[in-house]
Amino acid sequence: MSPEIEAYRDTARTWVESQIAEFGRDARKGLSEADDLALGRRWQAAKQAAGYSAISWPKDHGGQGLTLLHRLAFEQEEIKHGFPNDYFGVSLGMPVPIVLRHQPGDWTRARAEAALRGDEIWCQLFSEPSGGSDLAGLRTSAKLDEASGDWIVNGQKLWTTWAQYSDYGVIVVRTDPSAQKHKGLTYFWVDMKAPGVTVRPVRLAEGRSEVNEVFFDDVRIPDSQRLGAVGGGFGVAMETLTIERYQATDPAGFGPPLQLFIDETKATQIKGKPAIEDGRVRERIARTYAMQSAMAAIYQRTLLSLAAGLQPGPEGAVHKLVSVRARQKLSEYAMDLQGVNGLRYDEELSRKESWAKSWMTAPTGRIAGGADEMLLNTIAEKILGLPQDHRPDKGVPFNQIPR
Amino acid sequence: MSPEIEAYRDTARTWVESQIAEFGRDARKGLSEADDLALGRRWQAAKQAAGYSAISWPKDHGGQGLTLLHRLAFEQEEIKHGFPNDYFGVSLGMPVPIVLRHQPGDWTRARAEAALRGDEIWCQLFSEPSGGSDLAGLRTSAKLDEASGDWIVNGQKLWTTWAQYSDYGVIVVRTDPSAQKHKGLTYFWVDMKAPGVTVRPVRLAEGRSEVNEVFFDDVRIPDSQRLGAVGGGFGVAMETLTIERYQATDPAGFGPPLQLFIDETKATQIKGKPAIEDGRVRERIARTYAMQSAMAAIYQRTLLSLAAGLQPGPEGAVHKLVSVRARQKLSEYAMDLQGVNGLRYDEELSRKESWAKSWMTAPTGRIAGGADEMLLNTIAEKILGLPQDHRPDKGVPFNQIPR
Amino acid sequence: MTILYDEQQQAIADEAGRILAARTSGERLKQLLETTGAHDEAFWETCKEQGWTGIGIPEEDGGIGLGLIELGLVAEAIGAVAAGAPFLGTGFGAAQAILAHGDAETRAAWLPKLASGEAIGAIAFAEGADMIPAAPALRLTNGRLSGVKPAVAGGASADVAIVLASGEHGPVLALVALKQDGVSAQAFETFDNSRCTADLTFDGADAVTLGAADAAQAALDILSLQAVVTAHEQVGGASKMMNTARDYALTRQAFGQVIGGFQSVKHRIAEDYVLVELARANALQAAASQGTEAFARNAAAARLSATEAYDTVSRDSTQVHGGIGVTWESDLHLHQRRARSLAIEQGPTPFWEDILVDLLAGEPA
Amino acid sequence: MTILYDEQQQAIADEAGRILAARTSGERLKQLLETTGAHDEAFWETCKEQGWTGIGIPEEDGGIGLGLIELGLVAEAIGAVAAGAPFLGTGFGAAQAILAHGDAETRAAWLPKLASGEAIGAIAFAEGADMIPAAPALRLTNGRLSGVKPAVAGGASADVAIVLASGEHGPVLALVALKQDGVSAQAFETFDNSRCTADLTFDGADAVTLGAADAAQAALDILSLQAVVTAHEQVGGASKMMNTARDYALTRQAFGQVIGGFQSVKHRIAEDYVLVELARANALQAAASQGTEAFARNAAAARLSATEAYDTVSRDSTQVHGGIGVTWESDLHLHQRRARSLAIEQGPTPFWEDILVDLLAGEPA
Repeated sequence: MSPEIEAYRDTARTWVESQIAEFGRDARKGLSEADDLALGRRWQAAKQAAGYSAISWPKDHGGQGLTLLHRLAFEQEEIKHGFPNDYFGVSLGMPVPIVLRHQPGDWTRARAEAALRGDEIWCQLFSEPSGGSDLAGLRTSAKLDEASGDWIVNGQKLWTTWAQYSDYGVIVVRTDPSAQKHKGLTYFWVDMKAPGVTVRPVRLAEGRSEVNEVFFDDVRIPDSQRLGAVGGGFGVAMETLTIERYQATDPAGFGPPLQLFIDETKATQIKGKPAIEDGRVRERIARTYAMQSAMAAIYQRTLLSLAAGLQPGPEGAVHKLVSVRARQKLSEYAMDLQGVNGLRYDEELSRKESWAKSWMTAPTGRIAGGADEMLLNTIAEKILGLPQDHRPDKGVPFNQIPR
Repeated sequence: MSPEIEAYRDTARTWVESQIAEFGRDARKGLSEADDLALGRRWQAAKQAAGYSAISWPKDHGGQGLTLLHRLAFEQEEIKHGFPNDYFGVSLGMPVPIVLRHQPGDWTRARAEAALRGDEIWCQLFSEPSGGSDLAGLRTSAKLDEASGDWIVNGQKLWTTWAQYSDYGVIVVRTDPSAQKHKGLTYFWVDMKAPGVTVRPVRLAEGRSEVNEVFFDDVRIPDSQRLGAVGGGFGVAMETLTIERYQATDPAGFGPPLQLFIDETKATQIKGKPAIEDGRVRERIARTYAMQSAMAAIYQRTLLSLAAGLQPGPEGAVHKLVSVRARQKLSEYAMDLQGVNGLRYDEELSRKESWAKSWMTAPTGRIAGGADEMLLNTIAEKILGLPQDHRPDKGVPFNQIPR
Repeated sequence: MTILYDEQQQAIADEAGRILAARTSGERLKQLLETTGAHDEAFWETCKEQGWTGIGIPEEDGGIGLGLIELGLVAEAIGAVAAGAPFLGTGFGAAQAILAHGDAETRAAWLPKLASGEAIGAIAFAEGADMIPAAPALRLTNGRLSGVKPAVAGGASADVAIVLASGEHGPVLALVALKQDGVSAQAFETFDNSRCTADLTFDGADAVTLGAADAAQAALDILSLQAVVTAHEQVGGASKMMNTARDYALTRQAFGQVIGGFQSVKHRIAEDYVLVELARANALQAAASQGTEAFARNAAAARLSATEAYDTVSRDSTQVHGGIGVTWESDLHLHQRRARSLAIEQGPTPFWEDILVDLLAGEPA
Repeated sequence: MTILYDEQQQAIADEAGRILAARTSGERLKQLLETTGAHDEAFWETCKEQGWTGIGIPEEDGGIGLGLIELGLVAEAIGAVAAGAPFLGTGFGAAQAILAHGDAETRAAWLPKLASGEAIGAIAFAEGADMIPAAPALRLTNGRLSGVKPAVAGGASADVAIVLASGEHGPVLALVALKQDGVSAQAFETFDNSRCTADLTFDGADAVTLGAADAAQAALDILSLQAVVTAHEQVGGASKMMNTARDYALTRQAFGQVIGGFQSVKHRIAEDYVLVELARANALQAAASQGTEAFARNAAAARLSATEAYDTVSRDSTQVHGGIGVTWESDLHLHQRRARSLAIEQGPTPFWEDILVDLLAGEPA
C-alpha cells in the first residue's frame, strides 16, 4: 500500500491501542446489553472526536473526506480489539449516507452528526417475512391519503438489525400493487418513534437478538420523507445496498483464526500422538490455510485496485461464500477433535474464540447478507454472464402473482 | 435370499467357473476386437446352450421363465470373471424384448433366437447430437411416402452402443414436427444393413469405441416395422427403458475394489510410514467403505423386496450417482498416493484393475445412462415429489421451439 | 436376521412415532436448553411406560428380550423428535456391559432396574479426546475409584455408570453406583443441555470390577452396540430434517415459484436424501448383524454414515429455510444441536474411522 | 513486488496467449498422445524463439533476468493450451538449482544453454511415492551415479538433470549430463505422453556434486520454485476449462433453454470460478513473494489450490459438456489428462499439505 495509507494506519493504530482499556473486549465482558450500548455510544463519540468516524464521507456530510483505503486501514486496526461498534455499522453504513445523498440540508446534517456521535441510530427496513432473498417481492403497503398528502403504511418488516434501538429508519414499501413487482415500490425515511410502529426482537437460535420484526399499523409518513420518485423505490434500495460495498473482511469467515486450530491440535492427541501429526488434521489445516491466504490476497488486490482508481468487481460474493462455509466445517471438525470436551459451551465466548460458538452462529452467517445460493447466482450472472433463473413473476403485475 | 435362489446360484457358479479357461478375462487378453467379438458370440451360444441366457424372459419368448432374482444371481457370478458379454447387453436387454412384446410372431421369434445365440445383435437408436438428456427433443424425421406406405427416415443418431456390429435396431423418430415435442414421435425397428444407413464409430477420450454415430439418409422403413401407434413413440421408448431396470450393480462404481486401495496403501509410504497409517488415507478408506457397504445393503434390500413381490423404487439413481462419483475421486487419490509412479498408464488393464484407467473412464461412467444432474432430478421429483424444472418447451409445437 | 422389517417391527416403529409425536414438544425442549442438567420427564416416563427401557434386556433379567433392530426403530422415532433425554441409549450401553461382563449378583442388582427404567445408566469411558484411553487417569484401587470422567452423557442423572479405569494390572471395566458418598456429578453448560452431560468426580467411591478380560476391547464392543442405537437416532433426526426441508421447499415462494423448483434447493435435498438412505441402510444392516463376525465393521460404518448424514442434513435444512431457519422459534436448531451432540458423545468421526480401518486392514495400524 | 500486473507484464501475457493460440493445436496434441516420449516441436521452438526459456535466468548467465511473475504469466498461457512439452518448467527447475548451488564452471557450462533452450533440463528427486527421499536409492560414489530415478518429467528428452542422490555423507544434489554413456532414458506410456516422462537409469555416469549444504532443503526450495510456475500453468488450464464450460452452457440447448439456465450447471461453473480465482490469487501472491520469508508457505498454498482447481474444474467441465465432453474429438480430455499429470509430477497434494503444515506449525511434526 502507499506510504500515505501506511502512515495513516500507524497513527490510527496508536490511537486505537490507547483506547483498548476503556472500550476493548475485556471492558465489555459481563456488561448488560444496555450498558454495552451505552459504552458503544461513548466509543462512537470518541471516534468522532478523534476524527475516525465517517472517514471516507465527504467533508460537507460531516466526514473526514478521505478515501475508502483510509477507512479500511482504520477498520483493520479497529476490528482486532472487539470494540462495541456493532450498533452503528448499519446506521452509518447505509441509511444515513443515502438520506444525506437524497435530502441534503440542515435537518439531515443534524441527524448525521447525531448518528456519528452515537446519539442516534438508524435502521434499514427492507426484508419481509414473505421473501428474504426476493427484495422486490415485499408486501408492506403505503397508500396515499389524498387529503393530507401523507402515506399510510401497513405491513411487517423482518430481520431489521438494531431496530430496537433505532430512532429513524429507511424503508421500501409497495405503493402500486398493480405494477410489476420491481416497479411499484417507493422509498422513505421513517421516524421509528411514530405512532403505529412496533418493534419486536427476534430471538435467534444462538441467542442473540440484534434483529427484529417491525410492524407498521397505519403509520403516517409525510411525502416530504420520500427519497426518489414514487415507483422508484427499487432503484434507491439498490443504490443503498451498494454504498457500503467494501468492508474490512476476515478470511476466517468471522470465526476463530486458523492459528487457534493449529495450537489446539498441537495440544490434543489422536491415538496417543499430537493431533497435528494426523493426516486428516494436516489436510484440513493446509487446505484452510491455502483458502484463507488466497482470500487475503484477493482482498489485498481489491485494495490495490481501489488505490489505482479501478472499480473492483463483485469479489465480496466469493469472499462470503467461501469463508463462512469453510468456517462452519472447520468449526465442526475442531469440536470433533476435542472429543467429549467438544460438548462444552460457554455463552460468554465470542465466535472468534470458541469453535462451538462459531459453529452455532455459522448458519446465521451463511444466510445473512446473501445466502450461498444467491451468491452463486451473483457470480454466475454478474461475473460469468450466465442466464438469470427462470422467474415466472417477471413482467406480471404484483397483485396477479400467485402466492 | 431364498434357498431356491441360493441353490440356483450354486449350480450357476459351478458352470460359470468351468467356463473361465475358455472365455474368462485371461482368455481375452491381447485379442483383437474382431476376435473378442467372435469369442463373445461363442460365449453367448454357450450360455444359451446351458440355459443361462434370457433367464427371466417368458418361455414363449425363448427364455427360461425364471425370475429376476434368478437372473441377478447368475449375473453376480458371471460378472466376476470378465467374460465377453458386453456386446449383447443392450441387444438382449431392451430392443429384442420390446419387439417381442409388440410384434410377437415367427419372424421375431427367429430373431430372438439368433440374438440369444449371439449370431445377431440389436442396437437402440434413441439419443441424438441435439440432446443427450432430452430424449423428446430428437430431430431425426420420418415422412410417410403415401405411394408405398413406407416411412422415409433422415437424420442422425448418436451414442448408439455397438451399432457397428448390429444387424437390427429400434429407433424413435419425429413423424409430426407440428405436434408438441413428446407427441410427434413414432417407434420402429430398422434393418441396420438397409440402404442409407451409415455407422461411424465415435472414439472416446479413453480410447474405446463401442458407441457410434448413425446417419440415416432417405432410409426406407415399411410401416409394418412400426411398434405402437403413430405419435406414440415416446411411450414405447419409455417402456423400452424400463424393461431392464435391475442389473447386477457394483458398489465400487465399476472401478477397482476398495481392497485394492487398502492393499496398495499398506505397501506404499508417506513420510516413511505405511500410507494406511496416515489419517487422510484412513478417512478415505473408512468413508468409502461406509458408502459401499450401504450401497450393498440397499441392493440386498432391493432383491429381498423383489423376492417379496414388492415393486422397488428408483434406487438405481442413488446407486449410480454415488458410486461412480466416489470412484472418480478415490481413483484420483490412489494415483496421488503412488507419487510419480501414478503417471504410468497401461492400456491393457481394465478399469477394475487400474486406478488410472478407472480415473480416465470415470467421466464416461458419470455421463452414460444418466448424468448426475438428471439422477438428482429423478430423486428430487420421483422420490421426494419436488417440482419439475421449468421447461419453456412444454406444450409448444416442436417446430416452434427456439434453438 | 433379515434387513427388511417384519410386521411386528413395523408396528413398534409406528407406535413409537405416534406416541412421541403426541407427548413431546419443541417448546419443552427449548425450555430444557435454558437449564443445565434437566431432562424431559414426560419423555422418560413414556420410555418406561412403553417398555422401551427393557427392549435390549433379556426376559429373565426383567427386560422384554427384543434386539437391536427393535431398539433401533424406537431410537429412530426418538431421533425424529430430538427427544429430551439420552437415557435410553446410555442405559442400553450400561445394561449391555453388565450382560456381557457382570456376575449374577450384579445382574440381579441392576438389570431389572435398568429394564424398568427405575435406574438410569451411563457409560464413562472417554477422557477428553480419547474415547478409550489406553491408560485411564481414573484409578481403581482396592475396589475404590478416584479421579474424574469428564463430560459423561446422562451423567447428571444417572444412578449407575460403567467406567473404564486403571486397575492394578492395567485397564478394567468397573460398575459404580453414583448415588453414594464419594461421587459427585457436576452438570455443565452444553449446546444441548437435555443430554444431562456432567463431569463425574470419584473420591474413593465403591466400585465393582466387571469380568472383562480385555477391558479396552470390551469397551469398544459396548460402544459399538451403543453406536448402532445412536445411528438409528441420527437417521431419525436426519430424515426428519430432510423431510422438513422438502416440505418447506414445496410451500415457500420466492421469485414467483416455490423454492423447491430451484435446482440449488432441489438437488441439495436430493443429495440429503441420498445421505439419509445410505445411513439408514447401514444402521439396519448393523443391527441385523448383531452377534456375527461382521458386526463391529457394520457398526462403525453405520456410525460414520449416520454422523455424516445428520450433520450435513441439519446444516442443509437450515440453509434451505433461510432466515426462518436460524430463529429460536423455528426448532430447527434443536436438530442442529442434537446432530452435534450425538456426533461427539460416542466418539467423533476420526475415532470411528480409525476403528473401521483397523478392522479392514486386518491388524491395528 | 506488487500483486497487480504492470503494463509490461500484461503485454507479456497477451503476447504469449496470442502466439500460443496461433501455433498450437489440439490435433497435434492428440497425435502426441499416441506416441511415447515425443513432444510438440513447434511449441518448444516458440519457447526458444520468444526467449521464454531465459526468463528466469540472469542476463549475465545468458538469460533475460525477469522473475517468477513473468514466467508465471507465460506458464499460464501455456496451461491454457495444454501445450505439448514440459521443458519450460523442468528447465527452469534445473537452472534454479545451478544458480543456487552450482560453481562458476557449472554455471558457464549449462546456464547459457538452458537460457537459449539449446539444452533441456530436468529435475529428478522423487523415488516412487517419496518426492524428496531422505535416503535416496540412487547413489553417488566418487563422482559416479548408479541407480534409477523413476518417472522423470521431460526425462525422455533432457540433456541435463539435477538429481538427489545418496552421497558418502548423506543426500547430495548433483548435476548429470544425460547424453553420455552410462545413462539411459526409458520413456514409457503415460496418460499424457507429451510430458516425455522416462525412467532414468544410471550406470556409473559422471556427475558433478552441487554445493548444497542441506540437500533435502535445497531440493524442496527448487520444488517450491517449480511449484509456483506449475501453479500458474494449472491456473491457465483450469481457467480455460471453466470458460469452455461457460461458453458451452451459454449455447447448448436442452429442454427448451440453454443449459446455463439450470442452476445445477450455473452454480457448478460459479463454484469453479471461485476455485480458479483462489488459485490465481495464491499463484500470483507466491510469485510476488519470491525471496521473502513467506515464499515457501505461499508456494505450497499456491500448489494446493492450483491442483484442486485444475482437477476439479476439468472434472466439472467435462460433466457440463455431457456426452460430447468424453469424446476423443472434444479435446477436453487433453486438460483432464494434463490436470492429473501436473498434479502428480511435482508432488501430489498430500506431500504439499505436509510441507505447508510443517511450515505453519513452526517445526516438523
